[in-house]
Amino acid sequence: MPGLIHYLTVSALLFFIGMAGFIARKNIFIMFLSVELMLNAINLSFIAFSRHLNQLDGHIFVFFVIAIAASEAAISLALVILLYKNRQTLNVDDFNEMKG
Amino acid sequence: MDKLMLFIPYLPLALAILFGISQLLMQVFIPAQNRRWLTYIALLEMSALSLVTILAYLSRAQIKDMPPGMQNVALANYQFLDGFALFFYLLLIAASFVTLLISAHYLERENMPRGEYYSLIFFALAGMMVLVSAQHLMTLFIGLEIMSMSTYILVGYQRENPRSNEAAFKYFMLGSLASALLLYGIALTYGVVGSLDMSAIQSFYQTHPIGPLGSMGLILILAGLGFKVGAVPFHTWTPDAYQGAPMPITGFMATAVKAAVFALLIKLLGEPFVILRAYWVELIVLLSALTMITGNLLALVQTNIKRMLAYSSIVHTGYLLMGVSALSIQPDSQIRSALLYYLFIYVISTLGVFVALTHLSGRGEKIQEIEDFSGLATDYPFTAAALALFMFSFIGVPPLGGFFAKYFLFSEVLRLQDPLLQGLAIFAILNSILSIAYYLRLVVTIYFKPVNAIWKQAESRPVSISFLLLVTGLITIWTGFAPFNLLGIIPGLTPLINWLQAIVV
Amino acid sequence: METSIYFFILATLAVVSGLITITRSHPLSATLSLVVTLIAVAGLYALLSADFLFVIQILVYAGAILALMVFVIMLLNVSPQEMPPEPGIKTRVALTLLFLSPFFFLVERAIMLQYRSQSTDFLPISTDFGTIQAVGQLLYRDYYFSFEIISVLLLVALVGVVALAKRRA
Amino acid sequence: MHTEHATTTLAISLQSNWLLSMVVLLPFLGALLLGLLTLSQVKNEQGPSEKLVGLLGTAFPALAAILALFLFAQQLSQGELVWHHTLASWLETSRFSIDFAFMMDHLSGLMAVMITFIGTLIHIFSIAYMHGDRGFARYFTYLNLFLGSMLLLILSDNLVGLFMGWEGVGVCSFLLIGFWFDDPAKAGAGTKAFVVNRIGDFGFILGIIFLFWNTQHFDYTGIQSAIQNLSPTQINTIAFLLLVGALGKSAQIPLHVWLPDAMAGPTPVSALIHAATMVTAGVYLIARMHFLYELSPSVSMLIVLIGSLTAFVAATIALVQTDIKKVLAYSTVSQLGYMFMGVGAGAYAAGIFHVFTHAFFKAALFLGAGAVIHCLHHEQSLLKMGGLRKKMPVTHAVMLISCLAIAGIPPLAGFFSKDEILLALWDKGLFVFWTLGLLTAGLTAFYMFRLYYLTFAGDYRGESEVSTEPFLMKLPLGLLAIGAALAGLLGLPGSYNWISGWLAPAVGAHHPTASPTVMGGLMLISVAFAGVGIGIARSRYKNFALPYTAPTGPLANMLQNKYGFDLLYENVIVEPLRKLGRFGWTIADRLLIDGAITAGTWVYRVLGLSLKQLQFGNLRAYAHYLIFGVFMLAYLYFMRHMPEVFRL
Amino acid sequence: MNSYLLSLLIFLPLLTGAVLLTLPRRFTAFAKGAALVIASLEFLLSLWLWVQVQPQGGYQLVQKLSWIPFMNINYHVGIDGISLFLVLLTTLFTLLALVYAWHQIENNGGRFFSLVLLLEAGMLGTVLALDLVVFYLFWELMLIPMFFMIGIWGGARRIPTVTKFVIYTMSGSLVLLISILFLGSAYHSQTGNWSFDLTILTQLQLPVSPLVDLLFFGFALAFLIKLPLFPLHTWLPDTYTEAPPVVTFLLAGVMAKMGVYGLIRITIPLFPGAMERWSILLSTLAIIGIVYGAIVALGQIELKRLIAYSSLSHMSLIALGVFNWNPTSLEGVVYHMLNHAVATGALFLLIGIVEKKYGTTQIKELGGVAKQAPVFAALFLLMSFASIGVPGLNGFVGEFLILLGVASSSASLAILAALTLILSAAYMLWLTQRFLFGALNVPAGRLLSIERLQMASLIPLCLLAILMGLYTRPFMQYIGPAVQDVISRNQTQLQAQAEGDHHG
Repeated sequence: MPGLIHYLTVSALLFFIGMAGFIARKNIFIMFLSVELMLNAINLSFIAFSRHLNQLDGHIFVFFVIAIAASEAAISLALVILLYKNRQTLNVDDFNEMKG
Repeated sequence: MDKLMLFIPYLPLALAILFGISQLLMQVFIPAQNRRWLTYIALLEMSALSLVTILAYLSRAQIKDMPPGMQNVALANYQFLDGFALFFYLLLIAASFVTLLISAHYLERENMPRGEYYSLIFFALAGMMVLVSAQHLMTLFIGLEIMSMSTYILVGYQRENPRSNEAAFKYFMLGSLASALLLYGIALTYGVVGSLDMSAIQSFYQTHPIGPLGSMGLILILAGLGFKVGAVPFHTWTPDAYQGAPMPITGFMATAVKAAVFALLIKLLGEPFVILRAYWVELIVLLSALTMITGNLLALVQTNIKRMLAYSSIVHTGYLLMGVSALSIQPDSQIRSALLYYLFIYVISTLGVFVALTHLSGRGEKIQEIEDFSGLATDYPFTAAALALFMFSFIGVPPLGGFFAKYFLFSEVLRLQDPLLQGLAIFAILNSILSIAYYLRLVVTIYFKPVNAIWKQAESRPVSISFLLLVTGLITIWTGFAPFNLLGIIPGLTPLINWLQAIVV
Repeated sequence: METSIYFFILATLAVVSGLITITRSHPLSATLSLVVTLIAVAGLYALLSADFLFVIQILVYAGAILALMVFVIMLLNVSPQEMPPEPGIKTRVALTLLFLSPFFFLVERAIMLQYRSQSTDFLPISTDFGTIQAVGQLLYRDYYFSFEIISVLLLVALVGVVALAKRRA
Repeated sequence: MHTEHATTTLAISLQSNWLLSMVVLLPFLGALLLGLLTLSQVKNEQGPSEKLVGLLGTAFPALAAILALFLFAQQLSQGELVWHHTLASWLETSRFSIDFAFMMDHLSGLMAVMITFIGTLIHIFSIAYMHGDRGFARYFTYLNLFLGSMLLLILSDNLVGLFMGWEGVGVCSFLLIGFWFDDPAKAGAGTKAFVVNRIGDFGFILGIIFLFWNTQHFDYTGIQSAIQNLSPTQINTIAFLLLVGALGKSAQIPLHVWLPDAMAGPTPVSALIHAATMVTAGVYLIARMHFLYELSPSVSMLIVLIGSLTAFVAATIALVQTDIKKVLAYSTVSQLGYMFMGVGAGAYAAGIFHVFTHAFFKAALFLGAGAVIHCLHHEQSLLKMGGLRKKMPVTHAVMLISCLAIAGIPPLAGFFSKDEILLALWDKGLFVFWTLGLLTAGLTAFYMFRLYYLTFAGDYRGESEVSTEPFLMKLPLGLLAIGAALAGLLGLPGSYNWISGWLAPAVGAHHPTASPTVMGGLMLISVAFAGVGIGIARSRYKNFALPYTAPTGPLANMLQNKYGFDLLYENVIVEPLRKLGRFGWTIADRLLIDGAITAGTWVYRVLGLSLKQLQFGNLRAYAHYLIFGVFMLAYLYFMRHMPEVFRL
Repeated sequence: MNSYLLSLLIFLPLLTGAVLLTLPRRFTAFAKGAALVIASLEFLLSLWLWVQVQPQGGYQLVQKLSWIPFMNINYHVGIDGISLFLVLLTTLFTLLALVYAWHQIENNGGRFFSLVLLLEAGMLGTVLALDLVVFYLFWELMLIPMFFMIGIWGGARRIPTVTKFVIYTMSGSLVLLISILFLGSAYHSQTGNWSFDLTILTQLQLPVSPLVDLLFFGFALAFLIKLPLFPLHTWLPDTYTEAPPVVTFLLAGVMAKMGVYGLIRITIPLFPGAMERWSILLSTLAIIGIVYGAIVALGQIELKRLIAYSSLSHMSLIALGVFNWNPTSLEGVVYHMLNHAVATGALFLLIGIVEKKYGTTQIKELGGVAKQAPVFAALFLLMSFASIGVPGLNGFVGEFLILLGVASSSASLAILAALTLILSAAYMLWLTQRFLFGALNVPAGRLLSIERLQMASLIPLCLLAILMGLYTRPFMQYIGPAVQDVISRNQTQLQAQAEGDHHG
């Protein structure tokens, strides 16, 4: 029987895959997707804990996190449109006008 | 009637949201040539908000009189009863008010739309209120997100300005990453404790040791919040976002946002996690030390005033973190009031600086290099004096507020007689010595260097700017001469509150 | 036993498609493989008796949010030439994963140690665990406040999108 | 009988002891008045009227002289009388207090009379000498100030007062040497004099300070009563430190270098300050502190050694000088050496006696030289003089008497006092030094008569017209010549020695043990030496004619170079110090201290700049930092609190 | 028993200065006049204070008001025989500075005058404060007007100079601040209460530990920088050279004394034990300062820099007196502070005239000034003599007492310190030789003359130099008992500490 540890491990794996995507990729879009991946990993943890603790609060949290993820997605998409319109690029490395 | 009373603690928050929506609606319904009214209404609303906040605070006695069951309902997940919250509410409202006022000037100059801007400030304020008052980590996280989202958008509000885009983008992306880390920390904490209620966490850790998973949760939460306050090494977004954001928003981030997150940090480490002090104190000390020194080193080599102020705000974060590291269970500890006092002075002085800069930077914020401010004092004596005053306050020259802010903070930190904190305090003082260099450089540039030609075509100073400079300046001086104890309540307001109470009851 | 197999399949699916997500050069294929991950995770939710969230995950997340993303990608219509040149994506991702592995290891060890002395097998639960009814009850009783303010967050997102992307007069 | 005597003394001192303070104050008052006068007329090209200034400037010293004489006369008639007056409190601290208090015993009485008397004469002389100078009033201000300081030095009843006078005369000396300050060399001579004196004062003040901490007293009586309790080391140290002071003021080797240069001042100043009074202060100090030196034979020996060396060395240098004042200057140094030999040998009275006689004949010599210079319109070179006997008969007579006196020809003043000193050396068995003294006496006779013949004999070798000396010059010259001739009679050898008896209460009695035969023999020898010296001078310079060929050879070179003292000091001490000051600070301040600070700020900047490189604007980099930061935090945390996480 | 006299003295210039500062430029004449009136009032007030204060030990005219109750910080001021003369010095010098600056400062004089008043308030507060926080407050208040005065009215290299000056001084101040807090927290841990009152903290028993020694240096650093002690002195020559002469006059005359005062009033009473342990090191540094300053002064080719280094030498002598800490040396120190102020201050004022009239202060471009300006030369010479300690002038009294005091604790130190006699004479007289004497050599067409107002500011100093050299009683009768009192309290504490250690 898979127990809490297994779920948490999967969750951690997904989290770090998301993190890796975030820092390894130059494509803004894929960075957004990586954040979504991380949030999902966290959700999995919440639900696993919820099952482990036998209380539903975790589910509520996941519910909230999905809402937060949705609004983040909205903003991020708006930003992508804005950036692409202004700069015609999706390469994160191109955004380095300000530094120091 | 009684049931209505239940609503009272939420009143400021509800109104903030309502006012935000009202601005949105008015944006639609008020014709373009009358949009100036939006500003007046927004200011009026902000003033009303502060009044309501005070009134709500005053009626706390009634809530306390209610039967326990109802009280629980009234206070679930949310606490707005103590002076701590009142202080932050008023401080945040004040910061928002100032931001609004200078934004009005700024938006007009830069020819930017008002409606969404004002409503986003209100929403950000609402988020901060949640942040300050939340009793539940999830609520808190939502508040944090509301605040952050609003700020991201405000940073990128100058859509045509590539810097503004870039700033918003960087801030947002890193913010999402940090939010994810923070949320992971919250999740782990939930798994260990079984609840995200702060009192539950507190009582859990009073009886249980912190396990490895709980530790990881704590670390991730600290890192997430460290990002929001701009602690090194999570500070990297700060200078870029500060530089790219519209000037009033830079001020808003440096003051309100920072204060709100510190409120949260003080609350988290002071209440639910205070029992784990031995575990987190070293981390905070490390962050604090790193933050101070890095901020200082980088502030020195800046030529752009916004970036310099960004790093300066990082340095102040370091000092504040030092204060946070002294949070303890000692009953007579006044570290909270010292922290609050420091935040208060810092916010007021910083606001003053940004008021002046908003005015001086000129159309399109063309004037951003420190050297551009050469000889400002000759033609703008008042603004120059105010800027010098704030710089001296940052350095900690008495009798300005900044001095006593440092004084109380350091004295409380030292009082614990903890060698680690003593060492940190010494390190902090050495850092403030380093910081003299760049604060002084601005004053020297303003006063002693030959006059820059741009100041000759002097633009008249709006009344609002003069008023705000005067007020912030006077507060900075006043707090130096008559520093007050902020524990529990703002004692400076005590007589006023007593009087109001007499009227209300 | 059955659960174990499902778990194994779903977990593998989630991780693999997650890896695929972050190694695709075109956002569209990445998004599609993310959908796979999300569905796999939804499956894991189901294994954990989170019925309501299983539905939400598929409907809202995999359905709505990602559909929106695909929509935006199509809208921008970025040609592959305009994509950032990223030679050797896989190598870089692999190296990054290697770079992150100590951190992962730390988290993993923390999890292991935390549950070293206690059983992590799931205990039986009541039948209504995770149902819409149970979740809804809790949501409106204990978390009504959070539920209220999350609407503000969505409103902010809405305003934000307007402020950032709307055409200005 | 004794009680009665004491009562009368007391009565008299109660009545008129304030006059003692007046002696000191009068010249100061004069200086103040003249000073204000000078300042008030500073805009006036002519300055204040010479008559008024001359009158005022001379009146105060004269009055002081009369008062001093009056008090001294009382002493003469009263025997044991010691005048004492406390003028005012100067410094009261929690541990001690120091007063402006004056004491006139036999020693200081004699000195005071001599100083005021000679001082007045020189004032008179100066009226004529300084006639027409722009700084006439300023000159008299300084001169009065000097006299006041000198009297303060002599009459103070404590060492601090003495020191104040001591430094005061130093300042006046500085001002007067550099009186004609337009000439950089003259201004430089003043500086040199003061600084070299300060080296002496350095020792002196330390001596005073150590003496105070060991005896708790500044006043002579107090010190004398407590001196017995000191250890020999303490005594020797203090005696040595005070000696350093005396060496500076009295221009003894190695601090003698300033005096020849001091001749840059007006000649009457050289007469008064650098011959008759100030430079003898060192001798006075040692005589005053005789009770200390009596306890310190080794330092006393040192004094004799230094004195005899100085006497001999200076006399040899004087042999080759061609400037009339330089000859006299080296002669002064040499004579001061004699005085040191005397006090070093324990013959304090003899030392003071020589001070006394020397004051007369040397003042007469200097004033005579001054008259010559004046009449030759500031020509000082001996080579351009000659044949003045007829043109300046009075000066010639005075100079002749004085030269004979200094050469030690009986019965003139110098003979007796010098003889006393030589006798004391003989008496002590210091034959080496006695020989040196004797040689010096011969040399003195030689160079003095060289001067005499070059000035007065032969034909006039100068170009300018020779004017005659005015009356105001002749008067003091005459009076001093009388002194030079007769002052020696106060100290006839053997039991007729009045001055020795007179000074005994103040400096202790010293009775030579040598038999009259020996004394007679010694006198004969010294007169013979003097005679030989005069004879050689006469043979060589009686009919001197140009051109003058300077003596050559290593010895002469050494003498021309004054044994290289000046060169040595200049090259080994002064220049290196200046160079050090000039460049040392750039190394210490700029390079080391500021350099360290600058390096610090540089490190600070470089660190900042390198951190700035890390902040290069790239989002992914920022994300890396963030994650790495979290990881490090976690790592440190677990290492510290839960290391078991790392154990597999 | 509260007396408002001292507060009046402090706050009168503070408030008027602040108000005058805000006046627009067209009120310049009014501001200058008002400042002068206030400064005169202050001086009269301080003269009255001289009458009021009794010649005895302990603080008088004390005022104590609660200021920040929860930290137990009180507004606590008082005066004794030591601070009395620093008050007099401050008020007199402020007045003289304003008189002197009347025509000297041409650009924006109103601001300058108000800043001088603020500076006066800062200095008076520093001298009179008996609470460490109040002290610190005024200590820093001194710096700000100074900063602006040098920065705005200073010479060509004023910006780097003023930056150096402020960073030096503020570094010391901040270290002082943390030390005050450390001490306060030590007191808190011993008693459970806060206190920053000097009179209370001096009774605190501190153990013998490296930490306490560190704290001692923390308390000393700010003062040693202000003093300055070698090797913390490098700000001094630059600042003295670049600042306008009247500011240098205040800086060298009064502000430098605050460092000495801080040591006497605060550092040593708080840490008598540590002072004893470290006096050798500090004395050595002072000796180096004496000799080094003098030798470097000898090599200077610029007037102000020369006097600046001479000031270093003199201040080091004063510091030596402090470090040797006995009644005689301390009396000498207090007296010599006044002497040094008078002499060095007057010299800087005189050099200010040179700078203004000749437009140069390079020694090689000047010479034979006495020929052209005899009165100037007389004053310069008088002050030079005062500065090198010629008896009959004030400098001697202090130097003598300090040497005397130092000798009572260490003969070798006294011998080294007495070198100042020789060296000071050397550099000062060599200066006069080159500058005043010799052939006339001044910039063509320039004439040196002292204006009436400048003369008015110089005359009192000259009179003081002579008066203080001859008639010491009006000063000494106050200084003596105060010094006795300070020393005896120190002694008591040392004994208590020794007993404490014995028992421990």
